[in-house]
Amino acid sequence: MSSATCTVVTVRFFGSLREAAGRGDVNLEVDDASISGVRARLAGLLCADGLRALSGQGVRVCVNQTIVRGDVGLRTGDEVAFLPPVTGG
Amino acid sequence: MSSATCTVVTVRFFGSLREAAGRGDVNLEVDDASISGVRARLAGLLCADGLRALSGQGVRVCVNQTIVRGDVGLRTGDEVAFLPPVTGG
Amino acid sequence: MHTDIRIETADFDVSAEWTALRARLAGRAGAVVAFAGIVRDHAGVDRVSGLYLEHYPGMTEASIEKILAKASARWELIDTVVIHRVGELAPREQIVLVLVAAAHRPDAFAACEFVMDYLKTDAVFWKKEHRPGGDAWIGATAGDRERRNGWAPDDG
Amino acid sequence: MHTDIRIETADFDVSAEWTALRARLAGRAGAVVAFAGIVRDHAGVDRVSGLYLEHYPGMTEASIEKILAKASARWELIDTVVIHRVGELAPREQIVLVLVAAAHRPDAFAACEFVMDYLKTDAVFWKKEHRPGGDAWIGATAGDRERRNGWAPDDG
Repeated sequence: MSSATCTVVTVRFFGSLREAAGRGDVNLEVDDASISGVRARLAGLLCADGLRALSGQGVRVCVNQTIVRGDVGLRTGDEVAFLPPVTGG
Repeated sequence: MSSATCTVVTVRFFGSLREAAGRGDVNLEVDDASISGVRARLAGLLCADGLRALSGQGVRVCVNQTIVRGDVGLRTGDEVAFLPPVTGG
Repeated sequence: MHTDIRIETADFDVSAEWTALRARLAGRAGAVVAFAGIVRDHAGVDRVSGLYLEHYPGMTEASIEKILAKASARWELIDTVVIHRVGELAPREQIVLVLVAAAHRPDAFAACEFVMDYLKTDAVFWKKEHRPGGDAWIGATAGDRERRNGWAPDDG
Repeated sequence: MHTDIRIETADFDVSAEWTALRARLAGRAGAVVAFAGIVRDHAGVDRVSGLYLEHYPGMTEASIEKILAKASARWELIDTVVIHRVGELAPREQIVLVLVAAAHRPDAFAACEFVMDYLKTDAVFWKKEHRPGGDAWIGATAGDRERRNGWAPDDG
């Protein structure tokens, strides 16, 4: 893939998803600049369990620290994060 | 009055009643060893306003730090206290 | 339950009390709630230049013990401290400290607020406000009584 | 309203925070409520040997800001501080501190408890318990969600 047509995003995993993904973050070049494009790219990177965990119950997806629903487009430099259910206090 | 037939009690006044009575406490010799006997004795000691205040709304009477209702008998050494409405915090 | 009730003229040190309480706690305590009451410089529209607080030694402590016993009958508490000042207090000075430690957060919050609400209506203190127009002895308000009565025995 | 939100690895000093808050208060503050959460040595029947807390820098602070904004829209608050630790925590260590100052006691109590209830369900943290049988990521419980949802917009 040529860098001219590629979008480079950072993908971050937190909590149980970080453990399931076996890493905290990864830079990805995606041809399809969208959440679904990121998921497709991750399929070649993560084990089946890790990939399944990203679609688990209560998992939310953020782009640049804002929760997004459904599929959204991405630009180079965007940060995509997968958040399992939160709890503080 | 002879000390043989007299009961000596301490009477204490708190808050607004202390100010109305013009004193915090007083030792009283009472012939009638009861709350009503104490009130009768105080009539000769306090000004009219002070006396009236002792029967004001919400005023409670204690004997030896326990609230009593109505008239009760007293013994030498007892502590009678007049408490206006309380508030802490 | 560890209980500490103190009536003092001197100011209290929340830091020291907090540290001492934490040192007493074993691993089952999950929550500490502290309330401190502070003298305000006004009451409604009136400026207040200070407070005078009076107590009845012995009876006052007993009235607070009764409040803490009620609280510990309702909630699972591990440690409670009540420090109440008396004498002359200027605006911004601390009046009262209530510290409650419990295994669980809801118990600690409820008990601390319960103790404060009961202190307002049931603790044996008398309070005089110094105002520009003169001094005024103040009692528990209707609102205070409403809050206290809101703790019906069966709503906790 | 003064607001301070900090996510820290190091332990916090309740004494220092309390003292700093009091120094900021003017004469209209009548009530300070503090809540500290402490790591317990058990969760239900399970022994817990520690916690690991993780956050998302930026997003976590924003999630707490949103909670404090909700609280200050509901109650008249003067000063709020939230300090939340992350990283490895042993039993008896402090996790979280919420400080609320207000003119009146009911506001301070309600807001502090509200903030804690929302931190449990809405703040962006992840929590792993170390247990003898292995580690477990834990989420907000049904009870936590119930408490949070109990703060319906119209019941305050």
